[in-house]
Amino acid sequence: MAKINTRPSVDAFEGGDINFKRPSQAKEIIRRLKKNKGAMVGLILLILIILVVIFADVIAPYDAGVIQVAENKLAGPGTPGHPLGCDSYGRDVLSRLVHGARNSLKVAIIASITSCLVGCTLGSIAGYFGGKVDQIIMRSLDIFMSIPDLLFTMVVVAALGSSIPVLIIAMTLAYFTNYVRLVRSGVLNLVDQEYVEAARAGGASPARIILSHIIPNTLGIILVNVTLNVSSLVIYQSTLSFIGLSLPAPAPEWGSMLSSARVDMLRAPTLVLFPALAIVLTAFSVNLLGDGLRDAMDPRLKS
Amino acid sequence: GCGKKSDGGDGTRTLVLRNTAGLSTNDPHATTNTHDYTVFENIYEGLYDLNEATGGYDLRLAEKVEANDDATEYTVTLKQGVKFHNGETMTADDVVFSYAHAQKDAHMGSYCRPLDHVEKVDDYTVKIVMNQPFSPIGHMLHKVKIMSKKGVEELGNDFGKVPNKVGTGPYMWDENNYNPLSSWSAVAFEDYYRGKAKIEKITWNVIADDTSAITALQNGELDYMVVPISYWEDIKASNKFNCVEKESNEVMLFCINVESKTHGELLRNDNIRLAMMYALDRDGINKLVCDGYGTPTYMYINPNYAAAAPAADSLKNPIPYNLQKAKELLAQEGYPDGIDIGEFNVAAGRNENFGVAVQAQLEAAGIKSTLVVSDYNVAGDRNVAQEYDICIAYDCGNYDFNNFEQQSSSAAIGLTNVLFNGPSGKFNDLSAKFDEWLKEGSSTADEAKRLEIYTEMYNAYYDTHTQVPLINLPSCVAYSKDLNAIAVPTDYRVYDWSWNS
Amino acid sequence: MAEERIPLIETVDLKKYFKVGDKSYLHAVDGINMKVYPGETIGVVGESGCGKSTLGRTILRLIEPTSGQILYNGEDITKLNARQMKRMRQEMQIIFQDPYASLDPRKSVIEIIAEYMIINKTLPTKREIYNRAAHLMDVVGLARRYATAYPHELDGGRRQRIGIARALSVNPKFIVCDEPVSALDVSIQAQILNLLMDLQDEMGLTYMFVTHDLSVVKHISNNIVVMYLGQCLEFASSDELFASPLHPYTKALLSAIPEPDISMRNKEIKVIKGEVVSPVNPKPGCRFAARCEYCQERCMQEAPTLKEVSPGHFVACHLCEN
Amino acid sequence: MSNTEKMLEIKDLSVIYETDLETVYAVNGVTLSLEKGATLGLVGETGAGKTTLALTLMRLLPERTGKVTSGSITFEGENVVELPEANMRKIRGDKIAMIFQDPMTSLNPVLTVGEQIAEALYVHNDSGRSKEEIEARVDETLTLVGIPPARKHEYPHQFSGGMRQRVVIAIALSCEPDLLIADEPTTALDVTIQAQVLMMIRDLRDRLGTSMIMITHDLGIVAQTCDNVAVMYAGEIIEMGSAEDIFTCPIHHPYTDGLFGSLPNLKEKTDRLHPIAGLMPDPTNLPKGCKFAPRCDKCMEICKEVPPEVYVDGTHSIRCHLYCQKKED
Amino acid sequence: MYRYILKRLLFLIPTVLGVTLIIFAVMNITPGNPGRMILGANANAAEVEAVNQELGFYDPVLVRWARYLENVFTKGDFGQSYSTKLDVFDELWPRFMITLRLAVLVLVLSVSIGVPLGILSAVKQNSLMDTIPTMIAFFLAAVPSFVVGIVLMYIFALKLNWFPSFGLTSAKHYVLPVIAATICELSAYLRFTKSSMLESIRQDYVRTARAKGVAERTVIWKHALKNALLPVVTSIGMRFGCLLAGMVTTEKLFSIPGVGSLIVDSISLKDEPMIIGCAIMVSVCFTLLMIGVDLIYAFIDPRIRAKYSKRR
Ligand SMILES: Nc1ncnc2c1ncn2[C@@H]1O[C@H](COP(=O)(O)OP(=O)(O)OP(=O)(O)O)[C@@H](O)[C@H]1O
Ligand SMILES: Nc1ncnc2c1ncn2[C@@H]1O[C@H](COP(=O)(O)OP(=O)(O)OP(=O)(O)O)[C@@H](O)[C@H]1O
Ligand SMILES: [Mg+2]
Ligand SMILES: [Mg+2]
Repeated sequence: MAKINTRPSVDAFEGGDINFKRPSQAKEIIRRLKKNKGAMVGLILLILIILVVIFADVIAPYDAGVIQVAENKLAGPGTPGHPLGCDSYGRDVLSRLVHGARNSLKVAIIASITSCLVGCTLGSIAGYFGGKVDQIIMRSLDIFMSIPDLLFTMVVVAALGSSIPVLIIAMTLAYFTNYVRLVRSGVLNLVDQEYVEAARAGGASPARIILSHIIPNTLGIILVNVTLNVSSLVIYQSTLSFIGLSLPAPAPEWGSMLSSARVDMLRAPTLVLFPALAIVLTAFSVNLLGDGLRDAMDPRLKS
Repeated sequence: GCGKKSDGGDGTRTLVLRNTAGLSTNDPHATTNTHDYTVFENIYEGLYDLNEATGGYDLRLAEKVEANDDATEYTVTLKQGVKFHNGETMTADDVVFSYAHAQKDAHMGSYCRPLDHVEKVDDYTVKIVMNQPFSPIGHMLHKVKIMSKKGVEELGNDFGKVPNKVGTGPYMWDENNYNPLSSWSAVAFEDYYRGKAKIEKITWNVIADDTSAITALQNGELDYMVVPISYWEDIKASNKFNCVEKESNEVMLFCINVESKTHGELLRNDNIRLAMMYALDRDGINKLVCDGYGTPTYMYINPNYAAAAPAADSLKNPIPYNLQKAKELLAQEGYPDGIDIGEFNVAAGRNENFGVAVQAQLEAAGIKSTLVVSDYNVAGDRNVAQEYDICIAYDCGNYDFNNFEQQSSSAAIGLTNVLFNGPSGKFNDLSAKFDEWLKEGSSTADEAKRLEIYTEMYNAYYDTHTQVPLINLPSCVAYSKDLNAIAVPTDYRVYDWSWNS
Repeated sequence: MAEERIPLIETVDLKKYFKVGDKSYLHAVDGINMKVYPGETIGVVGESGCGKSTLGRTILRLIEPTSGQILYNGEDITKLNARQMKRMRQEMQIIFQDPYASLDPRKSVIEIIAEYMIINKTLPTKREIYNRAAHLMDVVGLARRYATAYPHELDGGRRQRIGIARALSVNPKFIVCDEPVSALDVSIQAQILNLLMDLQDEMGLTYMFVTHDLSVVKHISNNIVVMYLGQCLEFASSDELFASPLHPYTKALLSAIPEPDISMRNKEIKVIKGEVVSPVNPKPGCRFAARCEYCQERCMQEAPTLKEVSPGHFVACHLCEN
Repeated sequence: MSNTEKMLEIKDLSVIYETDLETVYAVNGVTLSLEKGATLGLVGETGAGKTTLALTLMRLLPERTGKVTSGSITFEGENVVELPEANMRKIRGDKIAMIFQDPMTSLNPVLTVGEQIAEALYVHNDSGRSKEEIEARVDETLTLVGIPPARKHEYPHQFSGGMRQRVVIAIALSCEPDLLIADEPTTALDVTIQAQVLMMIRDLRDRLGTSMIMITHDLGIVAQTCDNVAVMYAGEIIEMGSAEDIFTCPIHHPYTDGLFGSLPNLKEKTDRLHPIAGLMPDPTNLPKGCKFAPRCDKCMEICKEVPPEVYVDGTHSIRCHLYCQKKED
Repeated sequence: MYRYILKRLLFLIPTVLGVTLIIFAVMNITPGNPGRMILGANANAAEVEAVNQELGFYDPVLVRWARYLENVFTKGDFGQSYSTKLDVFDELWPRFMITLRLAVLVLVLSVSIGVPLGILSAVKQNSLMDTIPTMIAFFLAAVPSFVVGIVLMYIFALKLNWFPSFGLTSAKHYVLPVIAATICELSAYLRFTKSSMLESIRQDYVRTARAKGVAERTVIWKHALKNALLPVVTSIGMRFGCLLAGMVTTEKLFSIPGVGSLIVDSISLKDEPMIIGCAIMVSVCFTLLMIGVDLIYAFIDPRIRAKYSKRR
């Protein structure tokens, strides 16, 4: 129903000068988000994690790759100078966790964004132009989708060797299909909307329609998906590590820390615990935030 | 399903063993995988048998082996009264057939390369004709298994895929439980010519993952297991098992590629290689990777395992760990701030662990490198193709220095796989000399002479600082207290084992 | 009726078929001939799905016609290329039915109103464009404090005013109003109708007013087209049509309106039996035949054409021909 | 109209919607009554609270947000507001039935039409009818609303809008309810179909003697079908009376006047309409005096401060200071 | 309908073409060395080279692709594994059956627990019955499945010795791997069902049902659920397809010889025929599953049934 919010008066532009300041619609979403306890917990955790990533060099007591001393092998948590202990190479676990956050999140976030970009581009092309273009894109996508994500990623990593760019490419290839479908159906919905027709009635070009009407209106759901994808990619990456396809040995990365600590599980359970916690905590908080975002964008879900 | 569970003492208890992977075939000539051979050694037999516990070979299906003067023809008298599992009696025909069969298959064929052919002399005598004198012939006689000609031919194309009865070993495949992917059994062969085995039945379960294997061992689901070092303390402490730890014949090697396309110039600098030698702290590596159970070594073959190998003190200039000296050498060559020597190629798994440790030690001296980890086979191929700057190589199964000849053509890095006669010509002369030494060594029947040649070769080789031994890996075996086993790292012979009564 | 006046818009045998399935065509608009004179309003009435919106959109070439001509001031706009069409779009505009769906929810009011001007570079600077947008808000009676509000914060009536302001922003001569008031409450509807009529008086606009509400169409139109299944059944001036409807469908339509007058309570309602039949591959003959109580043999075979039965009053019915 | 027994009495009913963000005052102190066999027309603008009132009668308000804050609803001697859910379920569909506004969404797409009609019969099968009898009743109901019974095995998507609305009506009528609430039953339909459906509802009501509440915003429909009319504005009934009172009596609430002024007249040519200025007040923040005061052209000082009393003249009642004051004078 | 199924089945052909081409293309970036794999580590370079030549390994990708397809479509021959030299299909099939059995168990369990829990938390939204399962599901969704497996193994196999830690030889053996894989699947179903159910509960027809006096239970199970199931069915199809290749970690951890571990092994060995065989197998399965999902769709939803039967 009509709910009239009074905006800061713009009557000022009577005289000719327009103070064209656009109040963000995001405000409303943020307001709803703030009411969601889970999402706020997720957000705070995430901010903390991101701070850790940014200030990794300051926080981490040691350089991640270098062996401290053989004597420190498997030092337990609480050892002086090594609050979380050392791993089987005598490396400081805290430092590796903190540096590992960088690799883990970098890959997850970038892959999430690139898959979104690739998917959105293809999806909006397919949706807006329809016809043959749509057919070709969607049929190839069907084929793409029939190869399970994990299998595809493994083949790509095996073929190109494991490195951060390759992981990003592989994960992008595994995840972009979701976006194509998502964006395409969004676009198909929107193309029939009267406001798109209105824009055409005003003489707008297809590019303008896609960029200024369609993309902004699918942005919400895309954003939610990008967020949630970050968490699945963190987990996905750890799965790859587990089967030996993630970053090569000395590079700190949560998944590979976890899987390499597994052989020491009986002697030093905390070695498994900490990276596992890091993964779970990150994925958990991203999920909380993503879910909260979705609720905030679709208030119907709440009542 | 599984065999019956223990009631101890009466010998009907099934022995449960771990295999790290499924059987890829049961044709003993169609594979060289260790995990297949471990099983086969209990089912098939060759003319010789390897004695892993003491080193050297025992006669098995051969009664007597005599070489001619130039060691190109061996006359083998066969044991009589040996029965195949299918009831047939072993004769010279079967031996001729088996060698021909082995030669045909590329896997076993590589062990038989100097072999020309085997011919029947009479029913119980064959003549092995070689193309050249070949000192490691013992290994060939051990590796090539004798199979029933009739049995193999009857199975036709199915041979290798279904349980067969073509072996002579103390155990035969159990037709009731044969799932090569997950679990299979063998039962004692009643008519075994050395007498029926004391343990009635063996079941192998495929447990790829170490943690689940340890769990199974702890739960009594396994009777015998080679324990990964990281679990060793726990297993020992549990007091539930007989624990045997000893040196194995597996050695870890560190290699430098002087013919590297990218960093060759740097690596051809003798002082830089020497600096790397000084940077290697074998004790530290041992502690980090082997929990101190390994043995730091400069020997290419563990003398304790090999029947004929240079003694441990035969190396003239072993280079000890000296970080200071390493740094000095670098500075002397104009790199006081360190250098980058490129890619450090390692295979995933254990080699990778060594890689991590070595990389860090080199880095401590200012020598930076980038680890490139790939699958075992891929890494092997890269090594063969010389696509690396430095690498970790792994060598096992050398029971005789004689095997060098074989290793030289193997994909796993052996002595000569470090390219010598490359375009840079750095060690071309030595390389040529090497071939001579090897040829001479392998065709010399006189063992003392051979040892002398090898010792010389070995010192010359070490002094190039292109491939150096680091650690002799430990072998830790735990087995049930009910079991009388002879603990060996790989090729156990269950025939010699028994249950405690 | 049409002496020497030139119609602003004229459609000649305009057709729009949608392809549905492999061989089927949906005859949404099927041969409409229509003239709209400057400053007048033509009302288009008909049941849901009879092709009213499609007609409006086809005239603006928002949908490409299947065949036929659309003449704007005598110029056939179906032949124009994209650039010429962009210019033409400033002459012809549209106001949509659904004030919720026709406004981009991510754009503020003033951005929506200014969009056409930005696209067409109607004015040289952004500031002038926004000033004119603000002025248009005054014109349609939207308080300026809503300039930076978002459509979802406003009620239907205000939103419809935004749509009107947007249409006006390029100074069109001709506006298609596609049921602009049917989603609104009566009191708001009346406000908007008043506004539209005032604007017409002031600016000399020409409307094509699409609706299914007969009382509204009578109130606002000079001439009325009664559409049924893509075809025009009757065309007459508004007064004439309401005073003496000829086509059985028009008659039934008029009698079906519930009037807010209890004295009419027991009046005879001519309920048309059945429902609108599918416009996909229609059968030959009169489109209304299946529901017509006077249907004859001939109606089933031969499609009646639109004939002038009295001056300015056209009917497509075999019964009315003599 | 012969029987003046009251079947439904609503007293001082108030309903709010409470969400995390705001409280909507949807119905504010409504008092109403309905005689047996009579039809009450409930008119008002969007958001006036018509649907809320109907849902309250059915006790179908959204569980967590919708709350009855005061008042009572007496239906056949029982207070619906306090009735246990189980008893309420017996009344729903059997004694009180409802026709919903949107025929497109109010039918379950995955059940056949026949199943959906039969469901209510099975639920309220007190007389122990057999399966065959129920099916027969379904056929009967379908015939009643003019759909060939053979089509009962079809799914809603196979029906047109008008037919779907008939199905919705058939569902409501299947148990022969005492009270039928029709919430804008024809808004989604075309004029010709609307006429068909309205005729049908009228016929059925007369034939079955059902009492009815007809919710609509179309005064035409009210005029054609209702005995009594209540005009709702911002959750209040601002004017109520018999159809004659509303359509012929000269005095009205200014809002009702405004409604009539907004309608284009079919008979005479009017140049301008005379609508009410402005909009309905924000239901989360209602004015404290008369709720219509901000839009009223006859607004007095008192209107802004004091909620008006009800002026009663026979069956006609108006909630407006204009008339209350006159009466006092 | 039959025409439609046939059409979808025919689409299997381009699918197989596309899948193989993609895999060939990717594998071609850094090809392995089949000769070496076939002959083993001890063969010499010349022999290896000869085998590679014979296999046509140095031909361009497209040539190799065409040859492969020719063999597949004319002879039904999917090639021989480089590493085991067995027919790809012979080696694949038993492993596929193992994975399939496991996957079906996981599916049945996770659907039969996850979906009802999802419904419950949608129906009891915002109560404890909702918050607790939702929060647990949320948490579990953040845990990699192999971590769950490790924890289960540690507790139930190592510490408590209730269940064996490897293999699939008896019913007991299934317990841990199935639970480990189920836990992660389950939380996905829970979340998905919940949101789908919430959507469907809001619909007008649910209100219509309530207005008929239908008991709440019937409203949920008969009216809301059937509609809510549609998207859930799709996700079941999709997830099951992915499960076939996606139980790698569980299979590795519990030493189960399934397709997942076969894929990993073949990939690390660059056993091209095997990888492609697996890919084809899984993709065909996936496509068949999606056809199945569409059929179930048509079964549940008459609107879609109508669409298919009309499309002639
Ligand atoms: N893009 C399209 N593709 C296929 N069919 C269409 C399309 N647009 C409209 N139609 C069909 O064309 C016919 C006419 O539609 P149109 O929207 O013009 O009707 P209308 O008279 O405006 O109806 P309403 O009163 O419901 O707005 C309808 O049957 C409709 O289903
Ligand atoms: N579930 C809900 N939660 C919050 N507010 C609601 C809810 N349902 C209705 N409202 C609000 O309650 C008020 C009355 O709504 P109601 O639906 O009863 O109006 P109505 O008179 O039926 O309108 P219409 O003619 O549009 O159907 C409106 O302001 C509406 O926004
Ligand atoms: Mg329309
Ligand atoms: Mg309503």
